[in-house]
Amino acid sequence: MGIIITVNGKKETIEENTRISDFLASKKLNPDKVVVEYNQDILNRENFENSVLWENDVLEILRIVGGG
Amino acid sequence: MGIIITVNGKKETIEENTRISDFLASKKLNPDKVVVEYNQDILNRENFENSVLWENDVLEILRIVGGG
Amino acid sequence: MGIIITVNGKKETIEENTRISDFLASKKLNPDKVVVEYNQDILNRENFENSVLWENDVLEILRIVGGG
Amino acid sequence: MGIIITVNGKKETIEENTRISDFLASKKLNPDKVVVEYNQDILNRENFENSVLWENDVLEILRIVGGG
Amino acid sequence: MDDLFELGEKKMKSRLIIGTGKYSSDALIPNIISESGSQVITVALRRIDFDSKTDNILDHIPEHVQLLPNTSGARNASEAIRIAKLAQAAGCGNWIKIEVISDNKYLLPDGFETIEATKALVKDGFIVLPYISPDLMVAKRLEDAGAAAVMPLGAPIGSNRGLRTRELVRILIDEIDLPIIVDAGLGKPSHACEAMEMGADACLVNTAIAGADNPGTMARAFAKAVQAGREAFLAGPGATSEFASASSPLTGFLE
Amino acid sequence: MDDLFELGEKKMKSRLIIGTGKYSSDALIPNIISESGSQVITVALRRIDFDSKTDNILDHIPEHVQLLPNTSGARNASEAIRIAKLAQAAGCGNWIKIEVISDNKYLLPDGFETIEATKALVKDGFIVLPYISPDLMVAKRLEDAGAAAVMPLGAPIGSNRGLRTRELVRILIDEIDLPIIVDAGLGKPSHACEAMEMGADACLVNTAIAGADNPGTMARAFAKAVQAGREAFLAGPGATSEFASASSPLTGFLE
Amino acid sequence: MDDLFELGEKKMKSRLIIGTGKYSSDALIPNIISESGSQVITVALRRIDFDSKTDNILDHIPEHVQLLPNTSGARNASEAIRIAKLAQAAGCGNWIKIEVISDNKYLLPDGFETIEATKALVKDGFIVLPYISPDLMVAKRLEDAGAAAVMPLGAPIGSNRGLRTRELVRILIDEIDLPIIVDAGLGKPSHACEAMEMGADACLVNTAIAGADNPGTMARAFAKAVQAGREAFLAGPGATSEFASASSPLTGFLE
Amino acid sequence: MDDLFELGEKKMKSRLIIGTGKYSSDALIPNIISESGSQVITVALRRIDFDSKTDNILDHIPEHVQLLPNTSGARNASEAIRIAKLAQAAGCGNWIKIEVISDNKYLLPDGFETIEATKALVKDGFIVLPYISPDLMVAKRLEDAGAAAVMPLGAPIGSNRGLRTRELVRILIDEIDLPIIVDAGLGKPSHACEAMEMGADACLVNTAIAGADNPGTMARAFAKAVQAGREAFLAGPGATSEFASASSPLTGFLE
Repeated sequence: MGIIITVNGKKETIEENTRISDFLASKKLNPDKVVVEYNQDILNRENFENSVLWENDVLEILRIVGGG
Repeated sequence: MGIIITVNGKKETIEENTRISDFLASKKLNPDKVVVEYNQDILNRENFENSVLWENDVLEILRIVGGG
Repeated sequence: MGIIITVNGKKETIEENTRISDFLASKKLNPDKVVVEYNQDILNRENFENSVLWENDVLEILRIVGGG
Repeated sequence: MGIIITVNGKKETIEENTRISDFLASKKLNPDKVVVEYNQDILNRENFENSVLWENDVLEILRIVGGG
Repeated sequence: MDDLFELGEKKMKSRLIIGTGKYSSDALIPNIISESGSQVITVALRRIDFDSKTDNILDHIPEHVQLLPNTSGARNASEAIRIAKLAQAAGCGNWIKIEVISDNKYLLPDGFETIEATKALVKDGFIVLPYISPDLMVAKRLEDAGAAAVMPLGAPIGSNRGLRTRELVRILIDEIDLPIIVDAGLGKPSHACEAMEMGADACLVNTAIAGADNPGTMARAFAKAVQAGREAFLAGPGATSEFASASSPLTGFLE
Repeated sequence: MDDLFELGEKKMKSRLIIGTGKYSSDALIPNIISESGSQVITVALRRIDFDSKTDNILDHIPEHVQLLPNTSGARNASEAIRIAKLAQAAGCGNWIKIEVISDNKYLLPDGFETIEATKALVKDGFIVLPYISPDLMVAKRLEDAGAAAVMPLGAPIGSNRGLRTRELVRILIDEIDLPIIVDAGLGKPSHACEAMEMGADACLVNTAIAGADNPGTMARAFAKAVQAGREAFLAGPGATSEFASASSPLTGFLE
Repeated sequence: MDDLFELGEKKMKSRLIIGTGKYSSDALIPNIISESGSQVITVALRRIDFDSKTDNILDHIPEHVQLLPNTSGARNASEAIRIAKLAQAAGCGNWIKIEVISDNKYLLPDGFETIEATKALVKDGFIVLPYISPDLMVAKRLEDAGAAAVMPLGAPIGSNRGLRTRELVRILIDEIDLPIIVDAGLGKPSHACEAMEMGADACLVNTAIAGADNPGTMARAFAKAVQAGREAFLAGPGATSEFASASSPLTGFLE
Repeated sequence: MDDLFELGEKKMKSRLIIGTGKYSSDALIPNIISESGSQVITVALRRIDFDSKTDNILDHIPEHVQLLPNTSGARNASEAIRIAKLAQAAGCGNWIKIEVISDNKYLLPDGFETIEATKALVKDGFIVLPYISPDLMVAKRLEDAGAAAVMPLGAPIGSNRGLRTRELVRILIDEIDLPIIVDAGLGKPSHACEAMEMGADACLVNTAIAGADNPGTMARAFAKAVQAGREAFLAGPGATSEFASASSPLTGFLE
């Protein structure tokens, strides 16, 4: 059974017990190159492995881009 | 015996029981052409006759001048 | 038999013995509102009646227009 | 007996038979660093030795200076 | 039909507001008002100096003219509010030009304090005309606060430097739904004319008139220039082009 | 007493000369003349086109106005002279604006040929008003040749770019003892106003008026702006300053 | 001895900060950095788009360069603070360019919110560089709030319109005791050069370089122009004069 | 491959020509030449003053530099020709800057005499670089006469007023098929930079460098600014826009 979370403003269904590190891996994202806001709090990289996603969690996954 | 009041930032000695209308007259000021702040409150012209000055009172007497 | 003259840069065939005043009339031009150069010389209005056109004559007929 | 010449707009008395090279030397001028106009003609440097000054001769002696 | 300038529930023909400071004598002012055709006139408030006999400037200003006292001297919102109320009590009515300045070298206005003063005075029923830097976000907040107009500077007060802030004033004109009155720094009629051509609603001029050798003539000149600029704005100017475009027919008769 | 503009033995109140080119209909011209108050009006000469019925522009110009035909289309002095004489024969009188142009992209005048034409036409009794680049030495030679004024360009003809040549025009104003009439390129009233403030004697405007959405209003705007600039010049503007200078008394009552 | 630019405890030779937005490919950026010689580089933060594979821009920025993330997208202080902290967490360090904008047409900054964000972020240990309108009182409050510099705009972001705000920027340079970095609107090297000649401490350029046909060459051009302007400022320019002054000796030999 | 400046059969890297007038001592000149990187240097000719011992300026100019004597002091073509030949005889080679001036207040050049001198000197084998007003028809005649370049003024000589004639210089750049060298009036590096951005081929600077507090630094600043302007011209600047255009991605994550 999956759970539904919100990632960058869109609903997404993932498997239960997915850790954030797993989720990033599933998206082929290098954890060193992103910043993650987890339910409005900034999550340190060292906690990506510890943090398990739950129903209705909200993730913002951002990266650095060109800007002026 | 006189009392001391502050007028436009300067100490001045006046007689007791001087009304504001008297004071203006003593300065040859037309009451219709000035505005008076009496102990930080604006005083309506109709009250110039009623208001008696007391020791340590503070008056600001202002007029309209050219400005940009 | 006609003769050929040049008017404002174009060849034109007219009847022999045409006076300039006749020519202007044929074009419905008010002689007071034009200026005529006849073989490079400016022609006074009083001479429009006297001047007869000949083969190869060159006329410039000009008027005043808007300009800056 | 001296002769009078005009040098750079001023009269000057010099000895007879003075050559231009002599004159420049008397002024401590390096002939390679000046240009000489002799009676309105430009004089080549190789002719400084040959040219003898006469009464009423006019010399312009110029040099290169800073300019914009 | 007529092109009238609406400001604070008044409708006026004149779009030139003039100040009354810096004149050698207040007696000159009636002529300046007359030559300028101004219908709104700024004045200031000052402590009476008992040692010098002075005119009352209001004696020189015709009844039909709208007084616009300013809060010159105020360094923060509360001082501005205090001056506004004194001016009202002095008989100047309920219009007020907010001027909050703590910088004495360039006399540049303080947007924060100006907004605070505007909020308070609008609530107290004043028609509030704030003098501002040409800052869009300040102007937007003043619009929200109920200001009757915004008055961006063209250059520092009294500098006669002209419409140096045109880049930012044009943006206010484009973005703010209030009358834009260019105030301060306009030194010559052509400066005011340009401001009006850009779409400003009015201009406020003091030093450039008061400091002219002949202030009356200069007042008339500004009045005409403001009208000219307004009419040009209404007339819809043609486009500019990089190249020339003949104004006479070029297809000549000359070969 | 009055400030009159002297040009070619005429004395006029108006310092705005207008052109009559580029109007959609000549019937608009009387209104433009009236709104502008102009007393000198430029016209051009053209071959009649027998295929198209056209108005006579002179029917639209009031008698009291001074005609100023131009030599538009002339590429050298002799063509300009020829056109000047034709214009005279056509009833335009003896005033002539010399315009000698061989550059079709920017329509910039040819100073050499203009001087030659001026010399010849002055001898023939014309009042000669040459259109020129703002070149001091050309203007001096025209002064020597007997021109009645010089007419430097502000920007290319019809470009509406404004008084881009102010640096050189100011020098002509300073150095040339003839009326200086800024001609060409003035696109808005503020441009003409600035030229007059600098001390120009008059302005000539065509495209900016003819090309406006509402030419009549624009004509009036230019008329006022030219007057404003002239009056400002006469009124003697005050100095500019780097810093501010208070227009209200700052010695406040607030402690 | 050397003229170094001190900013946020760094001392740098380069006074040109460049942005990295608007490039067709991030792979161009190393060359731009190298040509510009810039030692501070702005970046932004954005949601990852899972549907499009994209480069990581940090892979293209050399280690020795100071990153300067901006808060682009923030409409108020709290959003700016949130973005600043995310940027820090993303590895950008503790420098932050505050950019709070709610006007989408001209992208003009909001001084009030910028001051609030600056106060908070300075307390949190950030080196804060706020992007502002050239408003003196805003700049003074930012100085009080502990900003490391102020960055007034020359013209709207990305407009390439140049140093249109010079009148107000010169006042900031005169009155504010922080580095003044002109940011936004500089469209050509001469604009940046002029800003530096006036005494600005540095310039920030993005669009003018990224939008050039050849960005690498344009980056080099801006670098040289900024150096030229700085050196001219240090060299002490001579005065300007209304008249000419011969540069060659005029006392000629010709009579 | 390289962007070289072709002038009179020379190909040079430097596009900055410097003058040597107005220095307190000729001994400063080697440093100025070195800092400027200039490959063409102007000099003048003067009567020797027997009463004052003076340096020879040529001792201070390296061999590899091209001398460009000017005809300063000439009031007409024949004087200019005479000076040109004297300069050649003095060892300056066959390059000559024609400068014919009879106006002592603004030092504006005489186009007519300049053309005559150019014709004669081209026939005599000189490489002729005439100093001119920015007049298109004069420039065209000089092109026909065989000039190697034209050198329009930016403002009066020595005035440091900048590129005031940009409106007319841009037309020369567009229309004349010769190198355009902006000469005179450039007061700051940004002025020279702008001229180069517009497409001028080179700049000639004297007073702005010689009159700086630190001429060596100013020479270097001008050198960089000229390079910056040239590179910007070659890099193809982007367009300007009336509105803003974000340089950071605005589609934010903030809701």
